[in-house]
This record gives sequence, structure tokens and C-alpha cells, in this order.
Amino acid sequence: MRQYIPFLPVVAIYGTLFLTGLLLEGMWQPMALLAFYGALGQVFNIFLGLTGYVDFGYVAFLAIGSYGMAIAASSLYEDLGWWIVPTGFVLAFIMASFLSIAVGAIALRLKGAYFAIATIGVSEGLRYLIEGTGLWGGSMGIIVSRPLREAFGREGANSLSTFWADSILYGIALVAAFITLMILKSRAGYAFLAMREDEEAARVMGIDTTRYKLLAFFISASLGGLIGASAWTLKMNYVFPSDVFDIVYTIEAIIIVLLGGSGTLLGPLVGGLVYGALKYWLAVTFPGLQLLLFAPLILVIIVAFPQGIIGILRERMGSAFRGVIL
Amino acid sequence: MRVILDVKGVSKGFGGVQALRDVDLEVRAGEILGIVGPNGSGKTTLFNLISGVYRPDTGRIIFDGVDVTSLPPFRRTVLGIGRTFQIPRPFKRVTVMENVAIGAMFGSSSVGVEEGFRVAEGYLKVFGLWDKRDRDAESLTPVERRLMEVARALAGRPKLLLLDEVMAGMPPGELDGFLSILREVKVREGIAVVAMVEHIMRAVKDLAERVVVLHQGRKLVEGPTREVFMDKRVLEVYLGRT
Amino acid sequence: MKIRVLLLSILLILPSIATAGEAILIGGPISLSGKYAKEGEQGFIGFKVAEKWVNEVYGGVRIGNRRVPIRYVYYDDESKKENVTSLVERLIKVDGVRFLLAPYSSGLTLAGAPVAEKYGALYMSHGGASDRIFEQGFRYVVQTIGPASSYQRSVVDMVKAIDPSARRVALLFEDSEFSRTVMMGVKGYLKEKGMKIVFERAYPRNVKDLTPVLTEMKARRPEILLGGGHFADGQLLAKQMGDLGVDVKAASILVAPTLPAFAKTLGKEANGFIAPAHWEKGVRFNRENSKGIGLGYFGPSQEWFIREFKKESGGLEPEYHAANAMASILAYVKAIELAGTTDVDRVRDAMDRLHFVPFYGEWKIDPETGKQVGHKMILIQWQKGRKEIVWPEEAQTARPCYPMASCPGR
Amino acid sequence: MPPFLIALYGNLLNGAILGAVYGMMTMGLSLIFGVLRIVNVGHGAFIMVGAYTAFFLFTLYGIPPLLAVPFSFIIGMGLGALFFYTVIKRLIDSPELTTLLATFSFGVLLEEVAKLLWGPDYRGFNWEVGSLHLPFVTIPLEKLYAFLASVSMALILYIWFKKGRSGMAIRAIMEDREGASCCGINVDGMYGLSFSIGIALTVASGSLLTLFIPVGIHPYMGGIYTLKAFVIAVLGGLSSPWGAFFGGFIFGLVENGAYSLFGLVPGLEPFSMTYFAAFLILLILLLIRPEGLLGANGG
Repeated sequence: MRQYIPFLPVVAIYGTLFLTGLLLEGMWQPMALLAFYGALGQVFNIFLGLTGYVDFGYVAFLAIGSYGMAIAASSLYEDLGWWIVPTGFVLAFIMASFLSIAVGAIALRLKGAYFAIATIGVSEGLRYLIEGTGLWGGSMGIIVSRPLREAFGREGANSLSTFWADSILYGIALVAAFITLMILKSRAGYAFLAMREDEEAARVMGIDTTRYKLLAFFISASLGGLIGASAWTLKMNYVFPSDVFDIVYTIEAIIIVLLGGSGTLLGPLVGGLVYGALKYWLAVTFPGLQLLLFAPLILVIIVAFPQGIIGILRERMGSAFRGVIL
Repeated sequence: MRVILDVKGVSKGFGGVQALRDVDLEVRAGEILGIVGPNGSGKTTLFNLISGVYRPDTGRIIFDGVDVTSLPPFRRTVLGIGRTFQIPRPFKRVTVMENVAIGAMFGSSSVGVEEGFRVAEGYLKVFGLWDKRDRDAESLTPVERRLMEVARALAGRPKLLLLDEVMAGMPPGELDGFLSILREVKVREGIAVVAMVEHIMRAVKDLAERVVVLHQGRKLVEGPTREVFMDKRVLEVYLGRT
Repeated sequence: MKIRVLLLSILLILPSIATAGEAILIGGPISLSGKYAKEGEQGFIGFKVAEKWVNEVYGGVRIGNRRVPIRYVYYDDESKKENVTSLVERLIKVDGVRFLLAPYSSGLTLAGAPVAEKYGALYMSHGGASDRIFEQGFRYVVQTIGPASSYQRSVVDMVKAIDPSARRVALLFEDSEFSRTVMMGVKGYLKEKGMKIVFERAYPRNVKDLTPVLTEMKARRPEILLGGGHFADGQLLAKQMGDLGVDVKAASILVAPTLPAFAKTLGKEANGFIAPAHWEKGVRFNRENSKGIGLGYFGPSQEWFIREFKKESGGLEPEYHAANAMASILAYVKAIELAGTTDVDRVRDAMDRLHFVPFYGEWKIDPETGKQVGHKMILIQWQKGRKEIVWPEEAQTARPCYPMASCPGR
Repeated sequence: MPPFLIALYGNLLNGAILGAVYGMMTMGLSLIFGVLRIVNVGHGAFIMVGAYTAFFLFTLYGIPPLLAVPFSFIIGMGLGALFFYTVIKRLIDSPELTTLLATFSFGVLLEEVAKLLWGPDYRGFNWEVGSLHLPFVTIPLEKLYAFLASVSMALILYIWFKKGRSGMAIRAIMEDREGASCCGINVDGMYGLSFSIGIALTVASGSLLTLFIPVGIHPYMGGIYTLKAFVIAVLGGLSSPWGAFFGGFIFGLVENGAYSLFGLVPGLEPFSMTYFAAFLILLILLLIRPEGLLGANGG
């Protein structure tokens, strides 16, 4: 049982967010925003945090997942009724996994900056492919408000978009955190640790680094696809390629992971909370100036605390607590 | 005795430089083989070929009856080839304990996390690193790093251990201790050791049963340690360019 | 865990800009930063000016025999959809806004719609032009900006009126949801009018060289060009048409020619270009000529609006985003007065009956969908370095010059 | 000539001109990567600074954009030095993650400051210098000037690299960092210098770019150029400024040539497809020739 203890703070934080949103008037969406950033960090961390590889085109997986849900909803609602949602998630998962395997098999041979640039290429290339061939509505995208309304009724569709989509997101975040914990506590966790430090030495130590990288890439990408399906298609009701292939989300995911502590369990969650709350607070208090204030703040953090919030906490704590906060 | 490693006629070139030419090598189970040769003689290249960092241009490498010539390094480790690096490559921001445990978890023993730490505990104690188990590896002295690398490699329960200049820079007192630990572990676990050495002839004389001398990418001499060190060609290579 | 407590408390004690009480709260997320910052700025100042007019000039919203002031509440959404949903909820639940102003762009408008629908708050689209928003079956979403499908239609009308023989049309537009909707809207209309589409291509956003596509288009010898998308691409299109000697009789480009910068940078080459616009300085909608149209004229005069806009913005020229922002608030005010209450459902019903004319032009929605049907696009054309309104005939400040080559100053 | 060939010929000519500016736009990125192993994700924001510089010099003082180039270069040197000594210096040898984020944040900072100072409006100007009429095609002269300026900038840089003292030192660092530091080269100083020059080249290229985008000058204009620069840099081998320059050429030619080809396929939007093709080429190249089309790494 002891090995599940680090999971408790994660559950506690998401639980608090969820309950705060549920019980306090007007807090559901702001809490869902925090949960979105937490989940984004959590799933991205499975790849970036564990392997140390920077996927600069990560948003492509969220995008392809949101297309999966949109395709299911817009083309099958007459036949499937409310089953479009589970079908959409399955489709999102499958599409994101396929993309991750295809990209992983090719791009994961590259290292460092080359990998980062290659993944940007995948994301942008995919977007232009969709726009250039008119695939899935091309630049017009897919709007699913009407299909959802047909399948769930007015009330049902509203609560799907404003309650269930967010609740599912909490679920995805928890699953991602749990998978992270399982990895960190297993041999795989040590494989990643070794690989991040020195990939060649890790290979000589007997670690099949390619397999582990692909594994992390696959998990991270397919969960990312589910986030796209839920937080974008179900919640926002539309998918426009220019909107979903937006590199800003990748950058946000990177900031969150780095802010909280890369490769830790709690880090991305804490990073997501701090990032989301800070942005929200700045938007409300200094409308229009938040990015101006935010950018230098990030620079200061990078220079002064490159190990992130959880990284610092772990350093300050005695060895007895190291195992508790992951 | 059974041949555990059979290197057959390997060559390797980098650009215009031929690092190894048609080298044969046999290592028998349980023996300690020394490979000596001056800087640039191709020793490290040979190690990298055996451990799988490079693939040979020609020739084959058979380990324990399996042709490993084109296997990636981690497969060879799982089969039982362990190694250290000439310049130690510890996982720096990982504790000493975890470093060694990682060796145990992914070597040919392939044990779980807890068992890995148990195995690591044993080797840390043997190599006198137990007190420093919770430190990050980057805080170790160069000699400690070498020791830790040997412990890490041994923790994987290899059948063949490749030591790359492990004894360089060791003060004489520690060297003796190290040599006796190595002999003891070797006997206890029945592994073959290939130790590559550039300078410390005494260590090779004390340790190795057989010696191979490499020179300019070719095998110069091979034989029992004492005989090799008497060989005229070896003396020429080492004592002067007559 | 200290951090968590701290964070939550920060969130909970966030300063609330709006104070409840007597005022009617009207507000929404607005893009003050990010990719829609430019349009957001225009809309934002438009809203502020509207608030000022309603409270200081008009004297507050007439409900029964009371006069209630309005208060404009806003947050920056950074042009991002995630922020829209949480800010819309905050506006509704924390600030108590029942009359929302949707953010700029069709995408962001769609993002906030389910939240508004859930809480039954009215959601006025002033920058979401896509017709598809209004095909989704929303009840509380209504539109002030004209639907995208109507943007280029009046160009066809104008050309047909001047030159019935013109037939060959080229469509060259930005590959975005907005411009595609515009082009789809005009395509059917072109067929109806017996025109022939000889060329149809989209170019990607952020394009910086149109030479290949213009060369290709030139070879098809179109007489009329309908195209464009946003600012930079439209300007590039006009510039490179000149560079490559692409000669058409009429060229109508979305958005770019409506900006003063268009003529400032292109100089004499700007003359002759046409653009559809929702509103333009000089549009003649006033108390006199609006008599008999629905409830008649409502709101400040155009001159007042322009003057106050410049004052509020420190010298900026108002564009149509600002005008339709102001019109959105006027529509709310008028609808509340018509309903005689601030009850959202009754105001929504009143909107179905609402038909009035602000300086921005007629306002009337389709009761079924909430789509704007009263507003008519005007056409502007650059002539001698001035932006003239050339269509419809009743709003003209100058007669259209056609073919383009004959334009004064070109 | 058949119309398809005329179009292809026109497109290729145009592509070559654009390509030179692309190349110039990417040299700074490659220089910085080559020396410091840092990918400047905020690249586009520096291009934006150059564009504004040219814009203000032209509209306020009537200084033609070609003369704005040295001004932008100096501004770029300043910005580069500022960024280097406040942030980058402390991050050398950090994992990619940190440097990617740092350069990105600095880019955002520049964009937001630009927005604060100059507003979110689209701006532009038109430098009227006439056109060159060739058989079948017309080339605006200002573009031709931009082409010549790019080529000369590249040449000057080349000469400095081959003959200049600091240029040679930087070349030595690109080839072997440890080696260079023990040969009496002030590595830190050279990092600062090459970073500043990299930024300066980028800012200067932003000024030339204004000759191609009549009203594309606004605070967030840079993003698309960052992406293109990545592709071009990879074409040229990522760490070689010369590679980058020729990569730009090739990119311009491919982009424009591919348009003609994709245009033949019904149902496709040839423009988007050329962008898609560009990224596809990027991926293929990274896999089969990470050292770039022109071969050798380094200087």
C-alpha cells in the first residue's frame, strides 16, 4: 500500500478542485480551467518529463483526438444517439495512438533539437494536409453543437459541454497521474531516469531505450488525444484546424511541466495550478497585460529555479520524505 | 575451458582512419584477460564493438554461442556482457544506490525494483560505497566513480565484464584493495573479465592470466601474462620506438 | 499543501470589478491580447463608448418609469478558447451578468455558447460572423454582426447593376473558416445571377507571397475578383496584383481595404479596390431616414460616436468592429426596454420583435435562429485616396468607379 | 512557351528571390544553434523588431529600407547582448527544455512590449522604385534590391568568418567546444558575440522582409517565420549559416515550384500543399540527412 501514498496528494488536489467547482457558485469553469492545465501537464509529463525529449508538436495529438470525437459526433449521431460520446473517445484514442506510433517510429530516432523541430514539422504538416486536401471539413473544421443537441437534447448537450466534459477531464488527469506513479515506482521509472541522464550509458546498462521512449510517447499521446476529445470537442463544440493545431498549447504544456518539476508526479499538477491560477488572476486583474507580466516571470523562474517547484521541495526535504512526494 | 566470447576478424574504420584491422580474440569463461596497448591502439574501439556501441565493418562477434554482431547494446547486456567506460559515465543526478540498482534491474539478471536495491546493497558494501549510497553520483570522487561503475556493471550479473581503464588514477593502496575485490567477485560468480589497460603494467601482471597486446589497430601478441611481458615486440612498443 | 491553500484563497478573493446593485450588467470576454488583439481593441472601445452614451447621454435604460444605468464588465480572454468558457461563467455567476457580449471570432463565440446556454444568459455575437453558429439550435445566442455568407453578395448586385455583361469571376481567398463561409455564401449567389466562376483558390493564413496563385489567376482572365480574408493577406493581394499587372474590372477584398493603412501603404494603387463593410464613417443612417423602419432610430449620432471613440482611444479611428460593438449594446438596451424587464427570457422574446436602426444600420434577427437579417453590408471603394461608400445607392457618398482602371487617381 | 512552363518559370524566378531573403532570415538561427546549441524559438519576434525598425525609419524619416538594415543590425546586436547576458549565459548547457522556453518567453516579451508601444495594428509602407520587365514576368525592383542585399550580407558574414579573427574563433568553437576553450579562445565572450550577431542578422533580415509584406507588420507577425526558419535551417544542416542561406534558396524554389505541380491536381489547395510538402521534406531530411543537403557540419 505504501507505494500508493504519493497518489494521495494528487487525488486531494483534484478532489478539492472538483468540489470547489461543484459547491461554489461560478467556480466550476475556473476550476475546470485549472484541471485542464493540470491534465495537460500530467499527460505531457509522461513523455517530456520521463524521457527528457521535447515534443514541440505535442498539440497534434490533442488536435487529432478532438477530430476523432468531432468525426464520431458529426457523422454518427443519427445512428448512435448518445453512444457517439464513448465512440468518439475510442476513435480519439485510436487516432492519437496511430499518429503517435507513426511519428514515434520515425522521429524518436532523432535527438535533442532535431527531435523538437521534427515534431513541429509533424504538427504543422498535418494541419496543412488537412487544409490543403479539405479533409474533415478542411479549414472550415467541424462544429458539433447541433449533433450533440440532436443526440442529447438541449439540456443534455448543455450539461455535457459544461459539466461532463470537464468531469471526464478530471478522470483523464487522474488516470494520467496514476500511470505516472506506476511508471515511477516500477523498473520502467528507473529506465527513464537512467535514459534522461545518459542515453548511451543506459543502453549499455541493458535498457531498451527505444522501447521505453515509444511507450512513453504512446501513452502520453493517446491520453492527449482524449484530452482533445473532451476539453475541446465536447466542451467547445467545434474544431477548427487553426485553433487546434496551435503551438501555444505545446508551449503551455512545456511551461507547466517545467514550472512544477519535470519528471515528477506532483510537479505537472502543481505547475498547472500555478500557471492556470496566475494567468486567470492576471487576466482578471490586469486585462491585456498578463502576457507582458508573464513572460519575464517565466524567464526568472527558468534562470533561478530550473528544477521546478516540486524539484525544489524535494531538495529541501530530508531523504525520508523524498519517497512521499514524487 | 569454454569460450565465452569469440571475436572473429573484426575491422572498424572511422572516415579515413582504420581503428581496428582484422582482430581475433577469444575469452574463456571465468578467466581474466588483459588487453594492453598504447593510446590509439584500438582498445576502446574493440570494447565498443563488443558492447555494441559500434558495429564492425567486417567480422563477427559470438557471445556465449549467440551471434551478437548486429545486436543493439542493451540486448548484449541482457545476454551477459557488462562494461564500464573509460571516462566514467555515472547517472549523475541519481543517487549512488539507484545507479547500482539500475544496473541490477536491467542487466542479465533482470530483477524487479526491490530485488534490484537488495543486489545493489551487496555490491555497495563490497566496494565500500555504502556510506555514500544516498549521495548523487556527481558528488563522488573520480576513483569512487570508477568503483561505482564496476559495482553497477557487476550488479547486472554479467558473464563477461569489460573494464575500460578502471585502474587509471587509483592510488597504490586502493589499487591493491580493488584488485583483491575483483578477484574475489570473479571467483565467487565465475565471470570472465576483460581488463583494458594502457599504463599500469603491475595491475595487469597481478590480475590477468592472459594478455593481448594491441598496436595500431592490430593484435600484436597474445599469450600468458608473463610470456607476453617478455616479448621483444611488446618491449619495443612500450619502452622505445627503436 | 500551503501552496494550494494560498492559491485557492487568491482565487476566491479575486477583485470583483463589477459591483451589483442598480446597474444592468452587460459584458463579456474580450481579446485584448493574442491574435485578435486588434479587433478586440476596437470592440472594447466601442463598448466603453456605448456604456458612456447609455448612462450619460441617454440617461439609463428605461424600465417602467425607472432609468437604470448599465455597466460594462470585461475580462481579457487572450484570444484563447479555454479562457472564454471560464470567463463567461465567471461573468454570469460571480459578476451576475445576464447580458453577455460574445468574444471576437466565430470560434471563440462557439466556445462560450454552451456556458451561456446552460445558465440561460443572453449571448450577443458581435464578432462571430459564421452562419454555422446559428445553425446549431442555440436559444440564447443572437447576432448583431451580419452573417459571413452575406459579405460579398452586394458586390455581385453592384456589378450586375453597372455592367450586366460581366460574367467571369475569380475567387481567391484566405483558407480560414471565416473567408470560406463568405465564399460559400457568394458562390450560390453568383450562380443565381448567371455569373461564371473561372478561378477558385484559397491561400493559407500568413501567406507572404501570392505570386504563383496570381500568375495562375491572371491566365484565366477574370473580370471580377472576390477575395481576401484578413488584414495582411488582403493588402498583399492588392499590392501584388499591381506588381504582376493583374487587371480586373472590379476587385472586392475582405477587411483590408476598410483600413486607413490600406491606402496609406499602397498609395495610388489603392484606388479602385472595393471592400464589403458593416459600417463605415459616412454611412447615412439617422433619425430622419430611419422613420418607418421598425422602431425607428436609436442611439447617438455617428458624429458623436466617432468623436467619443477618438477621445476614449486616444486618437484611433473607429472601424466597423467598434460600430457593431456599440450596436450590440444598443440592441440590448432597446430589447430590455421593449420587454420592460431584465428577465432574460422575456428580453430574448422581445428581441424577436425588435427592429430598429442605430447609426450602424438596421438591426433585426431571424426569430428562428437568432441570426442577424436586418443589417445590410455596404461597399466601400477607394477613390482619389479617399474611402467612399459606393453601395447601396441610398447610402452613397460617391458613385462606384467601374471598371477599376477608370478610377480617379489610379 | 506553354502556359504551365511560363508559370513555372515565373514561380521559380520569384522563388529564388524570396529564397535569398529566407536564407538571410535563417542564418542567425543557424549561427546561434551552431555555436551555442540553442534553438531560438523566439526567432520570429526579432524579425518583427527589424520590420518595425524599417517601418519607422521609412515613415518618420524617409530612410529607405535598405539603409535601415545597418540600423537594425545595431539594434539587434544590442538586443542580442542584452538577452545573452541576462538570461542565455546562465543557461548554456542546460537541457533543451530550458533554453527553448527561455527563448520563447523572450520572444513573447518582445511581442508584448511591441504591442504596448505601437499597438496591435497592422502597419506597412510602400517603397516605390518601379519594376523590372523581363520576358513573361515582371519583378518589382524593391524585391530585387532585397535579394541583392541578402546576398551581400551573406557574403560579408562569410568573409568575416573565414578571415576575421573572431570569426575564426567562432568557427573553432562550432567544431570543437572543449578544444577551443583550451586554445586561448575566450569561449564565453565568443558565445556572447555569436549570439548577438545571430540576433542582429535576424533583426536585419526583418527589415528586408518589409519589402515583401506591404502591411504585414504587427506585433505577432513573427510566428510563421519561426516555423519556416526551422525548416530552412534543417535543409541547410541546422548548424551552418551557409547551409541555411542555401537552404533558403532551395526552400524558396521548392515552395514556388511545388505550387505549379500541386495546382495540376484537382481538389487540392496547392498553396497549403506546398507548406505540407515543406514539412514533409523537413521530416525526410532529418531522417536521412540530418547534416543538411550540403553535407558537412559546422562552418
